[in-house]
Amino acid sequence: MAATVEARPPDKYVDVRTQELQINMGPQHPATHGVLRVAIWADGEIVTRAEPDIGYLHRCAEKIGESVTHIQYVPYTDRYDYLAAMNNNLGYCLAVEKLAELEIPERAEYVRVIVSELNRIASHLMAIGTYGLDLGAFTPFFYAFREREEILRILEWICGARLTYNFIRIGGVMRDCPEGWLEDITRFLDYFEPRLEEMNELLTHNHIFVNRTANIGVVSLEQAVKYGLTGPNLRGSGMRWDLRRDDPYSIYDRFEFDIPIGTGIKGTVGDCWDRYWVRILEMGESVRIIRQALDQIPDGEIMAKGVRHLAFKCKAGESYQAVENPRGELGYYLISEGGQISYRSRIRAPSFCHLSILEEILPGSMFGDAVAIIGSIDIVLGEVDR
Amino acid sequence: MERLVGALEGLGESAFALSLLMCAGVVLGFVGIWPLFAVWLERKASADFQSRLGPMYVGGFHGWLQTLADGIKLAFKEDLIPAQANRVLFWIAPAVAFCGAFATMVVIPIAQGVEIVNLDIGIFFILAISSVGTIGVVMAGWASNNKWSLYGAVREAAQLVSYEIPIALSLMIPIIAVGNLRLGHIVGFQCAGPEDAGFVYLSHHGWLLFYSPWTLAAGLIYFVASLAECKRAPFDLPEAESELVSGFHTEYSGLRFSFFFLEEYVFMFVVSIVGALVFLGGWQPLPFVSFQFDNPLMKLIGAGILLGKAVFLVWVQIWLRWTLPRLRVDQVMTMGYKYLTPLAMLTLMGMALYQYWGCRYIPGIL
Amino acid sequence: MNTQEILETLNKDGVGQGITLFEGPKDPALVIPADRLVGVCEHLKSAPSLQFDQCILVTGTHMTEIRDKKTKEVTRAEGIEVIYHVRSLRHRALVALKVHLSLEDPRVSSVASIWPAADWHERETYDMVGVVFEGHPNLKRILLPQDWEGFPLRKDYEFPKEYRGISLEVDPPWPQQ
Amino acid sequence: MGLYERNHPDVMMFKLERNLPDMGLLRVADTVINWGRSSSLWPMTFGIACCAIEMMAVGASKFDMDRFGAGAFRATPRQADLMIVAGTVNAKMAEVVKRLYDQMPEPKYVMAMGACTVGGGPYWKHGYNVVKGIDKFVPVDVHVPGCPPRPEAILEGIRFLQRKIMARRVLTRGEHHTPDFTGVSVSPGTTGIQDPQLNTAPAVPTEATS
Repeated sequence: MAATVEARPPDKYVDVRTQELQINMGPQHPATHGVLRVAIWADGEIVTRAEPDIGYLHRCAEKIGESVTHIQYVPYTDRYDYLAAMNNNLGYCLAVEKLAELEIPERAEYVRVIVSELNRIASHLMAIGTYGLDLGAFTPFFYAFREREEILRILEWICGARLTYNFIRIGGVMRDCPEGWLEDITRFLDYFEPRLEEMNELLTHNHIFVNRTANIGVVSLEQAVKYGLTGPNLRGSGMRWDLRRDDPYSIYDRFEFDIPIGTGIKGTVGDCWDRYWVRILEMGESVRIIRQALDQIPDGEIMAKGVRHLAFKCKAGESYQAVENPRGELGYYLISEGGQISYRSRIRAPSFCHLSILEEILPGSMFGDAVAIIGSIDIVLGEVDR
Repeated sequence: MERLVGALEGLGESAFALSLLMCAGVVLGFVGIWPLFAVWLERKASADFQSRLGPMYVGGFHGWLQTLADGIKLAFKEDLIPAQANRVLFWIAPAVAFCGAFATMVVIPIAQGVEIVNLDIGIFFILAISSVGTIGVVMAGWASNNKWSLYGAVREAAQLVSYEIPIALSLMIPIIAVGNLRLGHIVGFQCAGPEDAGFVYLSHHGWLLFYSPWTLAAGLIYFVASLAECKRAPFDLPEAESELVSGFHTEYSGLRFSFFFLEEYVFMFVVSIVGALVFLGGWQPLPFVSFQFDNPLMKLIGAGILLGKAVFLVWVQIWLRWTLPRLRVDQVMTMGYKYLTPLAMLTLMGMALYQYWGCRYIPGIL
Repeated sequence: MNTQEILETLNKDGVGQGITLFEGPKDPALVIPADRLVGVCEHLKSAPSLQFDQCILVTGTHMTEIRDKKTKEVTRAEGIEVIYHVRSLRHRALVALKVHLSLEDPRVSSVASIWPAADWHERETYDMVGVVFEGHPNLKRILLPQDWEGFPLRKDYEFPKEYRGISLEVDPPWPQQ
Repeated sequence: MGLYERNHPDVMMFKLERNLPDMGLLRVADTVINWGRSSSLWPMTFGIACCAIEMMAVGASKFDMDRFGAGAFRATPRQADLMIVAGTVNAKMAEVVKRLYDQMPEPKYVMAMGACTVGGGPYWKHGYNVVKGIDKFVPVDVHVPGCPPRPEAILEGIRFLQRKIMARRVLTRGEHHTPDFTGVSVSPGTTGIQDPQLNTAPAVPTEATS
């Protein structure tokens, strides 16, 4: 702890001053999930201070938001949280639709829910896979990716892209479900549920994994609320808060699903394992939602009437619309003065808020734990830096 | 080697030097070829665990030349030395690390009576020389002038020091039974039979792993500790990729890096073959039924069996690496000092008492 | 609990002086005088009937001048608007607080001590729009490099040509005449 | 950079390179070296944005870049041969990318993956902060367009790079058109944390205990 001894004559005493080691972790580091940079001050293996440095992927999202038309901006939203592009599309489209007062056809709403929940599963798979990678378990990552590829195949089938979909459009969705698509989702869900068990056996209840994550990086509920944590990170700290239930958007109020929270099964409430476990359980809940949506999906139009895509104009006004992204509360705050272009488009990115808690929870942990903690809050740098 | 010297007696005084060179050539050749196979095995095995294919195209059949291509590439890659690194230490560190691993090969008998040096302190020699590699790693970490490397080196030093104890203690346990440090004698003990035994016979003691509960425990302790000695997962902290970028060899490139690479795989082989010799009966294929391995053909078969056992143990190491997450550094220490070392001491004591109270006088009993 | 009710509660608690209700076409907001922001925010957080414990978003917007097309009267003065979105998890309510600042000297007290989540949001607002948050523990650029010039989200921002020797301009893919 | 010495004298290899006459045996040696280099392109674990996810997908089960010998992702630039610049490079990141490129030992290859690295991509017009194409500061061997490119496209890029390497001369004299970017300097500077020790040369670990 940087115990500085008063300077003494060097010929009589051995100088035993110790010094904190300053380490620069990132932007190119295997465990930073992109281009996050964390400056770490460490006393041996113990982290004494940490300072995240972001902005290495700043891509001018908000400037572009006020420079291009609403329709043109939808593809950009894909690229902010590129692991959950559908959810981002949904958030932005809902925000614009709220301003434009559009009525969305039933079928489009159901397709939106199905694709967003599929994408949520894909995103959580990625989160737990890379989390395993952070802790040195390589194989779960590949298994997660194998399952994720199946989801990508389904999404690719309906919209032609693997990662950046631009599928949910203002006023509805891009196109109707292809023949056999809905049945294929059912097939996938039947395949996927046992795989979740496999993942639990391989990683979740692995003794080493539990030892590495339980009681590590504990975020108390008070801290979580203070630092604006949302999504699985807030739920991992024991708060039953989900915008899908607490501020329902789209048609989420029609589905029955549980909101899993961290209960400290393996350690303390709000530790890394709880956050991880919430994600695993949420995938199961998403499967439930998709199954219900597949049962209920009606026939009909997929695009609202009267949306002229080439000259889509919004009414003047300002509105904040939040959706439950896989990572937390994704909000779009739009100020429109009428016309095709927003006056201001502000994005509330969940990962941005989550990162700010690192300064609070990293100190005192060991170096290996620091990696585990950064992995457990599941950040996407595209969203942090925008 | 003595026999080789004898065979080359006609050459006069240079016979010793020549046989030395030949032995060195054999060891080096093996050390050069083994990693080619081991790395390929590791890549293919890991691919299999991860539902991938692994190298497929290089060299045609299932990428069997993949490692050779890697080697050529590494050999012809620029050799960077960071400007602020300690040049001398940086230069010799890989060599020291590598020597530590491959010098142990000289005492390993590959078949009955086929070894380079039949050293009377065989196991001690292996334990002592294999620790030299650690010095190389620490030198590399220190000389690189990189904080990640330094972390890796310090972790390596701490880990190796703590795991030397259980590994040495667990090797003492079979020695209590055998009463000899020569590796050849240890195998001989495991296939000792009646004087007038035929080609196939029931051995008195069987494999040392099944000799007594204490040796079984010792075998397991040895395996776990040897994982830590080879820096293999779940103890791969010195080069923990997601934490320390590449650990102690972060600054190494090209050929020098490949030396660390070779060292790791050669050392994996060494601990595996020692395990096979000491606990798994060496070249004896079955636990309690022994064969006479005295003619050259049988010796060749025996060598094949021994290599097979060693490769199997290496494969188990690979299997564990691609399955388990990594331990944290304090957990590694806890494991070493709180569990493995006391356990090894307890086992040692148990074995000593077991031997003392008569079990050694009842031949053939477990 | 909607914005109107929150304003009534604030008035009832005696901290509502100067706060007006902004009623746009969509979301309403509370317009708070810049010098009273911290007091109101503290009350919003601590009062048991309010308990706005989570700061969701801090937005800075450069509002350009708008004149009526016919009368040429200024209907909206040029300035910077800082909008705080605050959520009460207990009461499931979301409220937007607006502060109007001048463009020349956009200064407002920081609320990072009340809601630590606002820390990074305020830094970003400073980075993008140039609002100075007084009393902020660590006010410096967060997304852009420290030596970046200008505030990109101002409407009059001009894109830089290069940064530290790297051109930020587009090379046209076609040969230039 | 001044931090890392290039072409150190004890690397005889680089003295020999491209200076030997065009002889049959040396041409064979060239082929063998090129074969080794092209069959073992170790990429660096270095993802920036969306493309990084596709890069990971290429390494993962379905596509498996390891089939071509290019699957051994190395975390340190010192051991990597191929830098896949996967994602938008902005002004703050450019310095880091250039530095990583400088840290890689020769021979090194760069793949510009995705529209952003090829020419700014969707950010070419309003991205005040985005470098429109990484070939402004590092030499690029393969451009793989797409936003993000499909994994098949990356595999094709790898195959393309392998063919390109096979056509090179290593020891013998031959035509070379390697762009020289040594003059392009991205001045290293503080980008976030104002701490000289973190941003410039790594501190000598011995100084504290000496």
